[in-house]
Amino acid sequence: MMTHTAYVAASYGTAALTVVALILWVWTDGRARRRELQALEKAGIRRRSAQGGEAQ
Amino acid sequence: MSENSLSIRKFSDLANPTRFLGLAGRVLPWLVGLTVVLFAIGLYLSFTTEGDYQQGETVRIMYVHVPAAWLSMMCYTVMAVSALGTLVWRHPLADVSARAAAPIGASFTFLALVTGSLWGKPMWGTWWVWDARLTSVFVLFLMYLGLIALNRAMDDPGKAAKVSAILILVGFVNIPIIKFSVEWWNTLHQPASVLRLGGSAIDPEFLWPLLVMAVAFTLLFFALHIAAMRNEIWRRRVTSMRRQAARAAGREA
Amino acid sequence: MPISLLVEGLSAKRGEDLIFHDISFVLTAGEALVVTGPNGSGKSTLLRVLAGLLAAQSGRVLLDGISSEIGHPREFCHYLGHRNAMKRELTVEENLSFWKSFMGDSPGGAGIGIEEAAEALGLGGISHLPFGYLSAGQQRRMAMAKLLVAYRPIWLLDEPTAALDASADRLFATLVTRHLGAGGIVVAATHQPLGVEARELRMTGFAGVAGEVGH
Amino acid sequence: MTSLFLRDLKLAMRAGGGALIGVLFFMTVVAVVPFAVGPDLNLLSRIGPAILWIGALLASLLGLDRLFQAEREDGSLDLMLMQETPLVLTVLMKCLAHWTATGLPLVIASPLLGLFMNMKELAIGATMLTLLAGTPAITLIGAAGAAVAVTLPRGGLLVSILVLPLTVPVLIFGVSAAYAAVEDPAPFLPPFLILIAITLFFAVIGPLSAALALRAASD
Repeated sequence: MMTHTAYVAASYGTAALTVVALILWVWTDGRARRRELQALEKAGIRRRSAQGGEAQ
Repeated sequence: MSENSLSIRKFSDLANPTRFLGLAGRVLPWLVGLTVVLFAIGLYLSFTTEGDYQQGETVRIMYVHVPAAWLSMMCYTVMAVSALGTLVWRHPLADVSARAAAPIGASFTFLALVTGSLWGKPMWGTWWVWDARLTSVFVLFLMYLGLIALNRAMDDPGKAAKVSAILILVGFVNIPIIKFSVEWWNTLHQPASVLRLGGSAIDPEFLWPLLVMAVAFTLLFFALHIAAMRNEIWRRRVTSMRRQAARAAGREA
Repeated sequence: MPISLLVEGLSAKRGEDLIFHDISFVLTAGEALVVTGPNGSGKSTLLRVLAGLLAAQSGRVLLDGISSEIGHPREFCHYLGHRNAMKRELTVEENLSFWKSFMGDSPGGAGIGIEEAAEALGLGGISHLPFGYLSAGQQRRMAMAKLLVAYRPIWLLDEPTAALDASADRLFATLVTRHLGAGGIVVAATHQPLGVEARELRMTGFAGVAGEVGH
Repeated sequence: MTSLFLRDLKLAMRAGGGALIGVLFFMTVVAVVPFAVGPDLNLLSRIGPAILWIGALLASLLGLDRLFQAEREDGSLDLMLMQETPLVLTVLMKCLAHWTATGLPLVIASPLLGLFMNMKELAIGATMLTLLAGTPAITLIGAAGAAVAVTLPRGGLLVSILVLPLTVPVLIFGVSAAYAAVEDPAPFLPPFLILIAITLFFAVIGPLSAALALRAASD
């Protein structure tokens, strides 16, 4: 039964690893995109639809 | 009738990406909080309940394996519905949803395969058998990866949307056929597998942690999916703003 | 010591056809040569022979006034062909910095920074964009920025201004003038006037007939 | 030179790059085999190393035709031909980048597929090791084929046809080393060392002949 615990630990470990990797990916991706948007806005580029939305 | 039109209006309300971003910003913290709480409860339950007298400790693998396997299929269903949304209703977010779901679905399918094989080794003495169920999950995994590769291969999201929607639907129609033929293929060569866990009805002892973990994983999927959709919308905005910047630079010069 | 480009009795074949025959000229530092002539007269072929991309049938290309030992004159040349030699998937900045470090500088000069080069072609501030996002004219101008980021004394330009509008044309002419002023050599094949004081080599397009050097 | 390596890696990773496709092809090819030969685990574990090697061989030929063709189409090849840095080095660098983007993932994915083929742990390790030593040889000798076919509009299939016969020695010694690790009487080291020698040999003649072919094809 000792080795069985190892299998359990391994499967929970991979599960945790996969989920954490997934969360990290989504999170860093989101942060990078937000930063790009901010950089573009700082450069004075606005989306045309956003300009239209504000005019309403 | 009026109820119907109301629901249609809500549906098209969601179609506005800006509104979706606002909604996502409000919903996500709650979703994340709920997911964390459920995972805490689920993990507590799955480690405190007793092991099965036949399978011993390894039964605990079930609490991650079954939800992951369930999500691998649900995610594909979500993608298929999104593909319908792209092709039939031309819903602008449908394609975003399908695109964002593919990597998440692939991850959960991978998780289901790995935990399944970690469960199989002590139970059956081998990491992998070409059993009907396992094989179809593996085929599903390959389909996810193919869709991701297809999405990556095309840089114009508008064009990629329709093509990958078609592929998703073809895959969805094909899944039952694959499953059926794989089952038929395997039983042809090898007596029906005895390696199914469904032999005995699930004891409530195991049912509770399993249910909680399943709900927790499902919520995790939705949280990730919404966040990934948000990223995808941002990514498209960045792209369109960059193109605009290139045009603007041309005008100035 | 100022460098000079010596071309002696150059002739080239494409397949079995003799494209041009016995072309000779000498360009010293600060001189430009404009190669003109109808389509198919061998302008591009001449440039590719000069760039060492095509083997000459006879004759030779020499560099004079270079102190260091060199393998082939092409190592001192920039070649701007019809194609831009830039990757659509990479940003302009990634493209240019790759060529800058891959090509390096010829002795006797140094390339300028990437943003500076983009600025010089009137496209400052958009080098973070993927190259594929730019319009054809912008892409052409960014390809020209390659000429600036890595120093080469000799520029071989094949239809450099084909996709450019009038203002970009003038911009490019000033760059060429500046390069000549710094002791460089330019050979350009073109239909349009380059806007630069230059000698002219008219290719007749008649297989076997030599071009004449005018002024 | 490192800038060329990094640029090619970036290109492979970016949208439309071929980094993912190779592994995917590898997995699909290997996964299809059991459907053809049947789910007999003993049989699968016996033919496993060979199947992995064939899958890896086919997958590393994939996308090889674009190695120089993409450079030629946008004019980059002209500039590479003109530089002071020897063309052989440039070709070698491109091969290394190509292998890192497409060959290395195959090596990393191979243990997973080994499990699917019901291979023993030792067999999996040996196959992975031989793949690590042998797949660079495929890329390196493939570069010569890619350079020969660079001017052809539909060179893709032709490259595979040209290169496959040349990779026969790699396949022979790769597979025999992998089997030697499992089956007792045969020693593992001799075929493995020959495999490494072949890779080193190809690392010389591959880029050399590719550079010659590129110069000759330039027009």
